Amino acid sequence: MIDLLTAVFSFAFLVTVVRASTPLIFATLGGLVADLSGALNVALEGMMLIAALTAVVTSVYAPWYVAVLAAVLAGALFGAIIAFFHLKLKADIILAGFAINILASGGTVFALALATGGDKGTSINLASKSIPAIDLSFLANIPLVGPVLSGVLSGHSVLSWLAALTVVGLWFFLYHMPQGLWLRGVGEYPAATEAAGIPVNKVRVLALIASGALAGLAGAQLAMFNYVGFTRDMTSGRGFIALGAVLLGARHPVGAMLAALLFGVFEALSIVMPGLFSWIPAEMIVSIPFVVTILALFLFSYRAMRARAMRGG
Amino acid sequence: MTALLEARGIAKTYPGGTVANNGVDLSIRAGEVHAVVGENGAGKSTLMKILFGIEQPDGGELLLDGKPVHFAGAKAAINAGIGMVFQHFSLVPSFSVYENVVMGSEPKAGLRFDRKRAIAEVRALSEKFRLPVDPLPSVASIPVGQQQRVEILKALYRDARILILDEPTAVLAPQEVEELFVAVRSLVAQGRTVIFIAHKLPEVLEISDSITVMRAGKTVAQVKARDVTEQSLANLMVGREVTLKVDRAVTDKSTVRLEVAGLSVNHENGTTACADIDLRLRTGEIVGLVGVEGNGQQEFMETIAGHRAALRGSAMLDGVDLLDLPVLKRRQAGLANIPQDRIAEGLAVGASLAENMAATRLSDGGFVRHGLLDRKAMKANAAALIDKFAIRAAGPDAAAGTLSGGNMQKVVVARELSEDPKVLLVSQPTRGVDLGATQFIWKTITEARDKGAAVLLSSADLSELMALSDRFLVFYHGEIVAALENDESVTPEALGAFMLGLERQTPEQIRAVSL
Amino acid sequence: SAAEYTKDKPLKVALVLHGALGDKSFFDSAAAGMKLAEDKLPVKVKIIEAGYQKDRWEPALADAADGGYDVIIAGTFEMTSYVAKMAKDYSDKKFIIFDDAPDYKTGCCANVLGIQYLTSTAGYLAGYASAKVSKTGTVGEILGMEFKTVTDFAVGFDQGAKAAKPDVKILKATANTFSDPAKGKELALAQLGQGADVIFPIAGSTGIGALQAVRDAKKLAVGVDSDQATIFAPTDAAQADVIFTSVEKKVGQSLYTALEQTIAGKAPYGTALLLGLKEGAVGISKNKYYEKAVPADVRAEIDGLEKKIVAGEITVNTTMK
Amino acid sequence: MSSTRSNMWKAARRETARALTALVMALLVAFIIVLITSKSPVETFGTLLSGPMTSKRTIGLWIDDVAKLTMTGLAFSLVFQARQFSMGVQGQVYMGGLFSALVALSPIGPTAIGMPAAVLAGMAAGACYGFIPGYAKARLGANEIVSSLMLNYIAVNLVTYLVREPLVAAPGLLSTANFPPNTIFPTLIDRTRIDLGLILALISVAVTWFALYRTSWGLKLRLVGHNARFAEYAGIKANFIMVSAMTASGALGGLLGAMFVQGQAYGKLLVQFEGNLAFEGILIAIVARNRPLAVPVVALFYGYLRQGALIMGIRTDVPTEVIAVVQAIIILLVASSFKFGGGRLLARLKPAKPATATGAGA
Ligand SMILES: Nc1ncnc2c1ncn2[C@@H]1O[C@H](COP(=O)(O)OP(=O)(O)OP(=O)(O)O)[C@@H](O)[C@H]1O
Ligand SMILES: Nc1ncnc2c1ncn2[C@@H]1O[C@H](COP(=O)(O)OP(=O)(O)OP(=O)(O)O)[C@@H](O)[C@H]1O
Ligand SMILES: [Mg+2]
Ligand SMILES: [Mg+2]
Repeated sequence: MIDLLTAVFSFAFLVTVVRASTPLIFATLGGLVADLSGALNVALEGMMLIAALTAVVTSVYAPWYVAVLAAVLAGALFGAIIAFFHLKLKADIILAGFAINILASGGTVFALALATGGDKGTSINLASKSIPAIDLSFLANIPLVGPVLSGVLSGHSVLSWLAALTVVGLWFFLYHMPQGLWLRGVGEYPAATEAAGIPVNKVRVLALIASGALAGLAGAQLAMFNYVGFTRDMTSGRGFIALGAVLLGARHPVGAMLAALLFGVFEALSIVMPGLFSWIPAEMIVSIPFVVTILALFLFSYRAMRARAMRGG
Repeated sequence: MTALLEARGIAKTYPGGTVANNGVDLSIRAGEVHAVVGENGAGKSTLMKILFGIEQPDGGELLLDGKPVHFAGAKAAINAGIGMVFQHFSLVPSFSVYENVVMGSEPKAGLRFDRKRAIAEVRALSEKFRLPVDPLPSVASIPVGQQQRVEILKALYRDARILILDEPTAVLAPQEVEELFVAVRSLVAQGRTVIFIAHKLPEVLEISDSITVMRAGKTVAQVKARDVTEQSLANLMVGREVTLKVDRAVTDKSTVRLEVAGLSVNHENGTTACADIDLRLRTGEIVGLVGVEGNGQQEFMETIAGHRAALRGSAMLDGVDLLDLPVLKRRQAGLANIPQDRIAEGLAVGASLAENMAATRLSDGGFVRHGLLDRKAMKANAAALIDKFAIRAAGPDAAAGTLSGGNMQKVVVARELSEDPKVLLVSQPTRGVDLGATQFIWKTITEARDKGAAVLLSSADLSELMALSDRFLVFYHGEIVAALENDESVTPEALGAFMLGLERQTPEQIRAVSL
Repeated sequence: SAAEYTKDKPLKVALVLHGALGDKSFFDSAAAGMKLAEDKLPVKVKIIEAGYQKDRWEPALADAADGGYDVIIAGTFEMTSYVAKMAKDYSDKKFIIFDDAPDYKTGCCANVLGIQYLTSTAGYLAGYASAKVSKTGTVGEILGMEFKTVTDFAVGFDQGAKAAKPDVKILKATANTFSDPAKGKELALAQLGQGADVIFPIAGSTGIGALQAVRDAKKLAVGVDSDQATIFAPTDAAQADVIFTSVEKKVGQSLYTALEQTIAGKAPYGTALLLGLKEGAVGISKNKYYEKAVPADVRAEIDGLEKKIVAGEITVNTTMK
Repeated sequence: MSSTRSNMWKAARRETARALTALVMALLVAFIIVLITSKSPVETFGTLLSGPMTSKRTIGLWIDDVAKLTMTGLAFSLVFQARQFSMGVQGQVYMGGLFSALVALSPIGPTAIGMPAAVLAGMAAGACYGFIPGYAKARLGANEIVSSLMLNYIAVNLVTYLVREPLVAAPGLLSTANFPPNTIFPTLIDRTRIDLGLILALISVAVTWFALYRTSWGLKLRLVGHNARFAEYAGIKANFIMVSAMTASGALGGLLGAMFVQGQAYGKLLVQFEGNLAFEGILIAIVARNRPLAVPVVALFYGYLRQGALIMGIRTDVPTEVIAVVQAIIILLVASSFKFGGGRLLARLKPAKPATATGAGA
């Protein structure tokens, strides 16, 4: 137990949590934007995968930030594709989303084989680049708080900082910018926004594109930081977890971030624990985030319910 | 003087084949209140949507200031100075009042939505046009009357020269109607033009300068308000004589059917909806619950019906406390309920008429045996009710959603009355319903009363209450503040004073009539 | 008989993979063996990728059996029962199952050749070398999933490590997936954080992530299945540098041999081969990275151990028997 | 009455025509992709179209797929009709497979009641697993989409652990021992995978249809699905109906689990045996518009395409992965002609608003 506590209350653990959470935060925010506009983006998983491959392949030929940009564009492109099929051709959004996921799982492997000259499993033949971590260890020189500051803030990916900024930015956008108001209005009651002269369909298209772009950032972090390179199906269900995190986070950017961090903490725990408790079956450790999500969901729902009952509704 | 806004030969056929407009002419003069009247489905709302750019006409032309215009969308119409308040409000419920008002044309400070300025502007606007409303609370939490003001403010905020109000009075209490009219007059005084749709002819005659009458997608007449009477206008609309008189037959009112004692109910947010309500309801009578919307009468009805939990109190129907029973048991005990919102509460629009008409009785032997549906019985029941209530529908298998609004309402009424209920709860039975249908529904309710049903009627329409009720109970802030027998001495003004809390009776006076 | 097969009339072989090419280890190794066979033997090979869906594997095998091939090859215990079933239905065809063997006692499989690998014997050597080169006395293992062909590497590795340093600390983690490199990297980072300076991932793509963590930390790693340093060398020298040896399971080589023997009519169908160090079917890579990282005296010790294992003087634990 | 019936046929014909048009377009796209990637495109395309018909065995695979796709499509249809968006069929399949395996491998297994007992155990386990998110939603208001997705992951991991450790046939394998032969579904056609599962699937179609359209429970369920507020108003216990619908759907999922492990394909429990088939039920259900009788028809077409694509991957030079691309495009194009389901899902996530006249019952 002491081992676990020392492991958990260490800066290394914090760094692991942040690293594991970053792709989830982006993906969750992506899910949130789509959800608020009134579309459930089940294609986050596939968009992340496509973006991850795009990032890796681009980074072979260009600086890392260009690769990140390419990943964002790839995500956005597939957001636009979903928007086209859903809004223009009136395809069911769930079906369209699943189609993108299927397309991504096969298409990335096919494209990878083209890019690597035949490798269908991994991109290790490609000299892909990584996203730099921001080193703030100089902060350690500050007296008293220095070491703590440096331990907490140093060593995170550029995109982790961007993720934090995105949460704040999205919050600002949604609650302090007119267009954020439009987006929420379109999702809640499209007829009202239409009557107010807001271009409903344009808002929806842009929301899906933004959703894809955010998933693109998630893919970039996954393939250029958490692991540098691409392997088939490397997103491993993170897109679906993000979908859960949207709802768990009460459809608010800060809530979404907290929900993603919750998953991150337990992912990090499942990393730390096998070293400490080798007798616990691996499957059980892997299941912890899911069990915790369910319990958290039940608890929150129960408390919301109690609160309603107390008021006598 | 040329017309400010003119429509010529407008035609519109909806996909699916409904011909909504078929050669409509309309000519609006600047600075007038112009009413458009017609039965349900005459095509009024469709015409307005075309004027506002959210439906595209198949034929005809629009002229603004004498120049042909084409509105590709609401934005274009808004820019041309047209504003519209829809029959079904278009407000985002969770947004605050000021957010709804400014949405789409927000004041900005840099990238930011300048909330301070928005609030200030909304306040100023609401003072200028005498449309009082607090900008801060969410739209979902304010009464309907205020929601409507928000809608009007929304149009005015966009600087509408021409304001279209589609059935604005259908949901308002008499005082609120008066307030609306004050606002409308102040608008006109400040140079705006108002197009006004309503089914209640006295209102139309009171507020408007000109009236266009539509029937079956066509303009049948344009008249000056001072040239017509209620009766002549009704004849123009319907093409036949209409009377809205109800006979108040003498019935046996000796037996107490429903006895409510000390009933208190809370809102979802914990505030009091109504407190310590006592009343007795007898066979063969209609008791009207009077009150401005949002004073607890609706919550009271919902609690009796079983859709809301009571804090305390009892409601005894023939010796059984309804409050202890689930909805189904209450229905079996003889309770029937015509809800205020037929589509949201009273029907499953995707299900067939047969299914809708059997839905409340799935636990008795009539339609279900050993858990299996008796589809023959269900269809026979539906066919009989369709016949008896003259419902216009393809048959028992037609989906309820394919019926017109008036016919949907009939389906609900037919089902609720088909079992000869002991107690009938009725909320807003004729909201948004045209003359003919109103006449029919009133007749149906009084027939149920004549057969011995005890009826609780809640309506925002004071004339409806006055036409039907034997007694009035006036709700104000969740309490009964007055109880009156319906005789010649009771005037709308007197009721209004109680409704607005300007006067109240003593507890003894109230108990003398309410029990 | 041998004369039957020529370049014009080759032995027709189908390799059915219950997955897809590109894993840089197991399947790729088998495919490399096929390539070699096509180059050197009168053999024509078709590689069928059945994908990762379990209920597709048997049909793919059946399709191959229907497809006019003489020899059908499949790998691992996941395919064994299907091969056994198919062998009964297609008794005129030959089947090779590598990395596992059917239960011959049931009398089912006279036309099936089983090839199993005692990877523990090579794992022993890698474990020994790892413990010796470790400065911290802590080494780590990352398993994809805990099943016997995976754990066989580990039991040998453990035994070898303990033989080198009885008090060596061995960290063990199971990723529960073979396809999540980010997770493999995290697991490796955690082990590095807990003091490990040599890490042995046995976990497919997950393991590739672990190798990357080792590369970034400039510690050491043991590759798996193929000589992974050589695979990385052309594109990622830094990665190759840290993979000081690999435990090789020479699937391709042994399949090549099996086909060669089949053509010569000498392959022992109806039996299972259990191939280890002795047969040269497994081993550790002794390349320039090995020579750089492992001191000469330790290399000599390892050569000695290898001889002893081959001679049966050291018994290596295994999960394969 | 006869007019509504003829309307029904007209609507059915219109929809079929639309789906078929989309299908033809999709095949055209598939052909173009094959043209680019294959050296012998015509042959390859021929394999896609005719693959499932090449032998008794491949027909068997196709029909076996149809049976399984039908089950998952039914399970999703049932909850979708009640307007619940539980995604839990996958978890139910695993729990069903697990408990059917536990019974099959227990002393009961070899007895005469072994097979039905194992099937029932699977159904019961699936039902329990469907009940959990339903109950949590009814009692706590917990969102069923999230809870059911999480339960899926837990079930998959649980089965993996149990199969790997306590239930494993021999150390190091990833499957249990073979079930006793009497618990394994007999084939209907020799040397194919077509087994008792097909009959169970067809019975499930009939039972589900009957339950939905001929029992009062079914009517209540559909009314709850159409308008939950109305159902409450009419005195229907919407919560009870919701939980029972999710439980019944869970039983179907559990039955599918039993069909997997007791069927000809496996005859034992193994890790990840379901191969992501369960989720394809969402597609089936949406295209079938949640109507039980349409489910097997959709499954028949979809299963054919799926099987053809797989065989194309096995037999031709088109890499397996390209097939995913073709499948995706087909789904997109077919979906473009169906404007249903997603809208309902969204409506469900938004504050309740009255629905307009959408799809009527079957
Ligand atoms: N949203 C809609 N979509 C398609 N058809 C509709 C829609 N609303 C109404 N209809 C069709 O248009 C017809 C006329 O409807 P409407 O409500 O205008 O009838 P009405 O003549 O006013 O009858 P009532 O007096 O009973 O209201 C209905 O029979 C209905 O089938
Ligand atoms: N979106 C729509 N799609 C199809 N039909 C429609 C649609 N909207 C209205 N209709 C039909 O067009 C006709 C005219 O409807 P409209 O709403 O203009 O009538 P209205 O005069 O405003 O009636 P009411 O007094 O009931 O509001 C009706 O038959 C109605 O059912
Ligand atoms: Mg109408
Ligand atoms: Mg109207």
